[in-house]
Amino acid sequence: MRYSAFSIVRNALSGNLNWKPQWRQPQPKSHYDVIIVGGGGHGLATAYYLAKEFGVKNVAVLEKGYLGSGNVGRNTTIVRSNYMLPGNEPFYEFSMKLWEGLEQDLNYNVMLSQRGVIMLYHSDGQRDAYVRRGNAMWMEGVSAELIEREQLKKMIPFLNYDHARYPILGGLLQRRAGTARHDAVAWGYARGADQHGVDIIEHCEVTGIRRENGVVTGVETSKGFIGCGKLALAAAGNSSRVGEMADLKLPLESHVLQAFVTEGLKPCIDHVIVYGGGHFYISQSDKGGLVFGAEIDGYSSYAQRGNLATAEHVMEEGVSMIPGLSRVRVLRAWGGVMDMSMDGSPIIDRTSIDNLYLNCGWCYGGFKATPASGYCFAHLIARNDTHPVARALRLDRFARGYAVDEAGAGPQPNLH
Amino acid sequence: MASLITCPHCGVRPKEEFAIRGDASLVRPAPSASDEAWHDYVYVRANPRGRTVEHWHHVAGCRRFLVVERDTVTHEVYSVVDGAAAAREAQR
Amino acid sequence: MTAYRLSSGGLVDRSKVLSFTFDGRPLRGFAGDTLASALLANDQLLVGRSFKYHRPRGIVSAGPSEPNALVTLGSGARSDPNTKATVAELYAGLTAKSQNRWPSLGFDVGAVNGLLSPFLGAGFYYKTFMWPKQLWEKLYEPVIRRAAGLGRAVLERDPESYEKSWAFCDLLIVGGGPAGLMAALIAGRAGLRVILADEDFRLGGSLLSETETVDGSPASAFAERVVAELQSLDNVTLLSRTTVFGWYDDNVFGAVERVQKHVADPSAKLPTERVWRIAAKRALLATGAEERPLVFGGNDRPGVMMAGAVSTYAERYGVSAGKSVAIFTSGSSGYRTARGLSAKGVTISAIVDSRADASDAAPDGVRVIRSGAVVDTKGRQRLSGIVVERSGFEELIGCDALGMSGGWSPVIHLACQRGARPVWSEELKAFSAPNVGNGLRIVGSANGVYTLSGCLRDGVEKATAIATELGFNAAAAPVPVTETETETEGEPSFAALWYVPGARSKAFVDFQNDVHARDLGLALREGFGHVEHAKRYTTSGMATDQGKLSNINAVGILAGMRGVSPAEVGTTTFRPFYTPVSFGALAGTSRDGHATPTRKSPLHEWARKNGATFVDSGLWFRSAWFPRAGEKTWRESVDREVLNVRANVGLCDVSTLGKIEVFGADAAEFLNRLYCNPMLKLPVGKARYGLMLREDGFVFDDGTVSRFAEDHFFVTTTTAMAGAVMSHMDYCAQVLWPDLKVRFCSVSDQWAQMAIAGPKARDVLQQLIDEDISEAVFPFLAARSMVLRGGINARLFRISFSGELAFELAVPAGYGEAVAEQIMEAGRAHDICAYGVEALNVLRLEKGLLTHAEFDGRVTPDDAGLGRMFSAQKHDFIGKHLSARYGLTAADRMQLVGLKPVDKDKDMRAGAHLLKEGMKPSTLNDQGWVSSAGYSPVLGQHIALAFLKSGRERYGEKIVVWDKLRDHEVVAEVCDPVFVDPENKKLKA
Amino acid sequence: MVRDYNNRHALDQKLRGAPKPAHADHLEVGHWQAIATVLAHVGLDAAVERALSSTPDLSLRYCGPGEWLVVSGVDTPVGLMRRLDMLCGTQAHVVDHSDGRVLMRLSGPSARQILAKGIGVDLHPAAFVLCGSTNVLCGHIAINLARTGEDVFELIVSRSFAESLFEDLMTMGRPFDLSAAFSE
Repeated sequence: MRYSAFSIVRNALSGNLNWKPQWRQPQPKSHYDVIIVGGGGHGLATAYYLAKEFGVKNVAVLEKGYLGSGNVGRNTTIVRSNYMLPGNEPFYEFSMKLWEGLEQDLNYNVMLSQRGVIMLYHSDGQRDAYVRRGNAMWMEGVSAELIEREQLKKMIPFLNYDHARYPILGGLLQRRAGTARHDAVAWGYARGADQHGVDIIEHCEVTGIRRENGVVTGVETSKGFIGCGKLALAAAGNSSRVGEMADLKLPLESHVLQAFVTEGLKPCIDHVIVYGGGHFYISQSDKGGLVFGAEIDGYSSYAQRGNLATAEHVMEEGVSMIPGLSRVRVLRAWGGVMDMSMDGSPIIDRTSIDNLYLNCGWCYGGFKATPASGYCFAHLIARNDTHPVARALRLDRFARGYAVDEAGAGPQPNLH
Repeated sequence: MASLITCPHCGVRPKEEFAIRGDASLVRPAPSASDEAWHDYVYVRANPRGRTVEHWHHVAGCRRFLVVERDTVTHEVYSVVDGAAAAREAQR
Repeated sequence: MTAYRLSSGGLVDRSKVLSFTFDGRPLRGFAGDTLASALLANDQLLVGRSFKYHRPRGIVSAGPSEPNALVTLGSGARSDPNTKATVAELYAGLTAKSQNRWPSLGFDVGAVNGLLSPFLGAGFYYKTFMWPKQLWEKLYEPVIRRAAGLGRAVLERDPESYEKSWAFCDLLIVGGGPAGLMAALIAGRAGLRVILADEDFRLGGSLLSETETVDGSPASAFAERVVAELQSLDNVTLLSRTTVFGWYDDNVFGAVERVQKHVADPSAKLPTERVWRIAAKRALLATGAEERPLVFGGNDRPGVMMAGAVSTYAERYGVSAGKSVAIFTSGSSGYRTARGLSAKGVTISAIVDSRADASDAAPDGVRVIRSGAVVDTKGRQRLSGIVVERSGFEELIGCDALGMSGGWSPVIHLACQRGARPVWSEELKAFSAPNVGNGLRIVGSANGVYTLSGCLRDGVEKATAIATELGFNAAAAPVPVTETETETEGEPSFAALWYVPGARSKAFVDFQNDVHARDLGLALREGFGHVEHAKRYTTSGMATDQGKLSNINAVGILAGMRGVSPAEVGTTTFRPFYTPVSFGALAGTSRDGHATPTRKSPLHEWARKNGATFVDSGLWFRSAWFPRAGEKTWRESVDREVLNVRANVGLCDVSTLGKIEVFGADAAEFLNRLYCNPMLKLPVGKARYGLMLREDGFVFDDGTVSRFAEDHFFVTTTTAMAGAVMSHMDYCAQVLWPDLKVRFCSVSDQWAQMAIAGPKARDVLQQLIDEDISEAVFPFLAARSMVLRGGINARLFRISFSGELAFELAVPAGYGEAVAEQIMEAGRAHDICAYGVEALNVLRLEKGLLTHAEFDGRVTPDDAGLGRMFSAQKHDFIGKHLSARYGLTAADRMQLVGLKPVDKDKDMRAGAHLLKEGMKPSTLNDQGWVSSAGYSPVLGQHIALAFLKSGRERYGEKIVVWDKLRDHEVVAEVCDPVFVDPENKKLKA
Repeated sequence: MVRDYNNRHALDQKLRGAPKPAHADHLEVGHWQAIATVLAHVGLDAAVERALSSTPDLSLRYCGPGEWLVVSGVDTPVGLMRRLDMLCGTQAHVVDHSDGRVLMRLSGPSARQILAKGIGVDLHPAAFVLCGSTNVLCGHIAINLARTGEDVFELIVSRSFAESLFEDLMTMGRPFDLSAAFSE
């Protein structure tokens, strides 16, 4: 069923009783050309592009929980392409362009809201680093603006200009960046993939990877064995566990990142604002809640919940940046399990096993990457060839000495 | 664990007194070890779901690296021992 | 008038009248009222508008689960939007405003959404607003966005203060109702350190609205007696107005105390809120149970309330919700409300009981309609009657309030915040708490014990068990006696009724977010039948009340539609915060200038007296430059300082560098493994530049290493990395090489350190020192302890970060200021000047010396032109092995170069990228980037350090310095990064 | 040119001026004291501790395994170094910290309540005993805390953080009218 204003009116007149499920609930077939492990944003996007762009339609997505139950449903919904390193920027800009056409492509309103992401700087050194980044963006043809203090005051008057511990001197703005409605991204890709014939199988946990003669032949699941020609892993947060089933040793640690939402408020924060005196970032959703977060809790964890010390620290940074947040009440905190990689950048690659493909290591940046990750992963699976914008994101980059270390923090995952 | 750690030298302490370094099961290879051994040491992590050992540095306390044995799902802490003692044992 | 204050009764102080306003209307209440009870007493039934359809809404509950009665308290910078009137304690002068309405609460234009509701079903926005594409940004989204939210945040600076505190106890009791109070009493008497926290301003919980007597006195008087005894115990801390919002690992609880939210004239000494972090050996969850609303047509009309809330307003606040109150119940609780009201002379128009047969006693003369259902309500902005259906017949019953009761759910939120899922209990027809171990136990009605006597008993028993477990001696205590109720008879029974069939109008599940039963049907139809999907698709349970009232009904309805048990549907995840907590409370005092600590150099006062402008450098303040009269820009000052250092001499505070003493027989070996350059053979009395790598081969930090004795070294780090280097050394010494005999400690704070640089540095310094410090005796890289004239112990180093003849002098921190003053005096004849980090930066830039602007974590020693320091001969050091990887040694790596603009008048700025002349900008064509740039007053032009692909082979090449971000493009010549005195003649003078 | 050099206290700016009367809860800042760090040679922790604790007018503050701060109210910095060298110079490394550390003494009936606002350690006398000492975090600042009386605590902080800690303590003590002064 195609969605439109007319379909809404037509259905309303018939009591909204004729809407159909947005995706089917099929029983698994005995064999698929491609099985994707992980029914989150990346897995679903991969399935969608495989079917739509690369003509691979005999595809199943296996999800151990409900669809979208991983990080696609628990993030701060930020979409941006303001990276510095040449290994990253083309990839994220490719993603940004896909975002910009996603609603029409999917016939699903993911509520992309290009309200601009601004990253504040508080010292000359930080400004220089942002200038370097802004120019790297321009090199890739991505527009960026350096907003100086006086202009910033007019744009965002409620920042802590007068009493901040670290003076707010300006910011680097990407106007095309913004937010999207996270759940809708999962649902839209699911519906799109489903319409192209992809089987999305929820509550189907992969418990083993069967190999014969060094080649993957299928997966053991809670719903029995399912054969496949190619197996693609997109289970961020649990990549190490799924990889272990095929004896893959991965450069990952799982960490918990907390995010928060306040009570609903009338519109008051227009941009996505990122604090340079810490890691705090905040935006306001279309429902009115202020959505924010900061750094990971710091220890490796598979629990989707965070600790109070980190939460308090997040609030300290928030009030330091915007004093007027002080009386705003925080409604809910949640935790997502991140694949923190050793250089802070993701991995999209083949593996040492011929028909096993890997998509992992998204750190906290997975949501914005969803379209490009799906597209590039589908490209790799279908053609056995790395997409040009994902060339720097190979698994062997650590052994070869080509880490893509945006933070310059070195091989300690919790520093990225 | 996420809230309190019992430091063998200082007693029960809040999380914010510590900096977490990561996997404590790794042993630094000999200088002559293979490229692969070095790669695995620096870049590969077992990342277990369940019981793990992790280095917590008591930066605001005794400044000792502690080996915290804990569960990555329940966050239960099983033991906390001094890192140097553990390292000597591992090297043996 | 419908709702009104009863002529007597209640726990309000009728002698203390409090004036307040609602939407500007002056009203009066009593001390002991909540805003909600006072509004009801003033017959203000309509208090807000719902989120989506802007429907008129009234007070539903008498506590923190309130979905409707949200108001903005206060004004200006003291506004608190979305405050629940049901928990807001009334005080004199309180001002409340209704929300989400325009132009007024009575007439709200947004209510037109209600007419469009067939088109605005769950998730409608995902299906439309996509064409034409441009209109989403320009029209659709702005409209949706304008409709967002309820209250308005002013985002002004908060004039009030907040704080945090730790607390430790043997037993934390969450909730001061019958079970909690009894538990506190038993544990307190046994000598446990007890903390009792309750969100109400008055301890007692349900005892405060109880009609039963306890030990012969009214329940509220009993509560008062217990509280008085608890107050007399030193080992018991009572925290009223304190909500425990989260349960964290290791039995740590977060709680927020509203210290002064209820005070008309707050004291400046006290915080407005305080967050407690409570580490408890044991905890008891005594949070009670929540009554469930019934989902029937028109159930959101003002005047429809929870039956228990109707009781509470009558018993505790002396307010009747109406003149003629009807009850709709699926169990015995509704009868209890009816009996209580009736005893106070309130007319009960009917009891509608969904059950066919029940033995509950109705008050005399009250009509009971069994197997009945309310299917619609009448009235506009307040209830005037209900439509009751029974066996196919409809009847209109007049009433001005309706108490609804759909049974009870234990409040188990906290017990489920750490991953354990609630367990469906067929017996309780509710989700009950999972077993989460001994740390947190559930007591009273939170434990499914619904009688007063049962709760008292449960409190006594659990506290006794905990006391025994912890080794205390709990004296056997009798359970207080209740008058009429016995444990079995008083047990409320109810039928689970998730949805009342036959609704004639919208039957709301989530009041605040306007989710009605049909939305859940639509969600299921579209494949969103999983409880998490249904929540996310319909937004049920996502409002400010987090579905405290609605979630259970949503689960029940989904279960009914799917034909499964609620156990199979399960709940959504319980997460902090139990009720919303302000940013301010969680941030405490760490805000503004106190967001992080500040560090001050021992020379701070000296710099200040010399007119320094300070700049942040991590936690430190550093002197940036020292403006003199007549200098209009910072550049003028910095140029002067630089030229003066090159021509004469200057003094710069470098105390912020990290300083570490390293001792031990293996100290040399330790440092040799730590740095990539050799340290073993550093002679005593000498300093050496040291470069530290990370294990992945990239530069970590640099600094100097000086040897004072065979087994005693002194190491400096950069200011930025001082902490990280110290931690790295701890790691290496303890974890990597635990058998090395080495000990070290930071002495960063012990020494004031100053650089004295310039051709006349020695002449100045020699005046303070008896020992000969001539080139012959104290050459470049000499490092020794010595005593200043006047007896000050000092350390002197012949090191330079400027390329000039330079010393670094360290003295005990307290003497720093005096010594600096002395040097300035001694240097006056030599035209000494103070210089700051800006001049320091230009001086090092001219010499091609590096800072963390260059060492950005992705640079190898060779990239930085320091390849000679990488000692491949050494057996082992941190970073050696992985430095050999292809990517770290490839010929096309970016290498440090200098840049000079071809047109000498042009400037260059850090952050610019590099392009070959004539090449189009693209990521592929990117040749590098400028790490540092500035004006060299010595050369009279701008210079820069940059990283350029294969840069060292490209000296002489012209390159475009491309700063598109600032629309700035300059052609520069690539050159050696040392711009001044490349032969180091001045350094060794 | 021979000089008498003044030693400036880190809190000179904060506490200079006429002393105000001490309230019930009072923060007293030691104007001068000698403080040294003692680092026992590997394996000699116990021997060094024995040597140090046998000396009556030295106060020993535990920092970590084999590491203590030694406080003396009677020695000059140089004198303390000399004394410690004699006492345990062959078994430990001794580092002068007299200028690098600031000592503050918080006393009064609310001392525990004040400290609980910054310190995540149970300060109940049964848990943090008299004469106990340890490194802890106070707010965002690492300090050494010692209990020298039922309601008396001594805080030793790095010099550069002293102003910040002082301001924090005064804020924490505001509800109790905490006063502050240099000791006599």
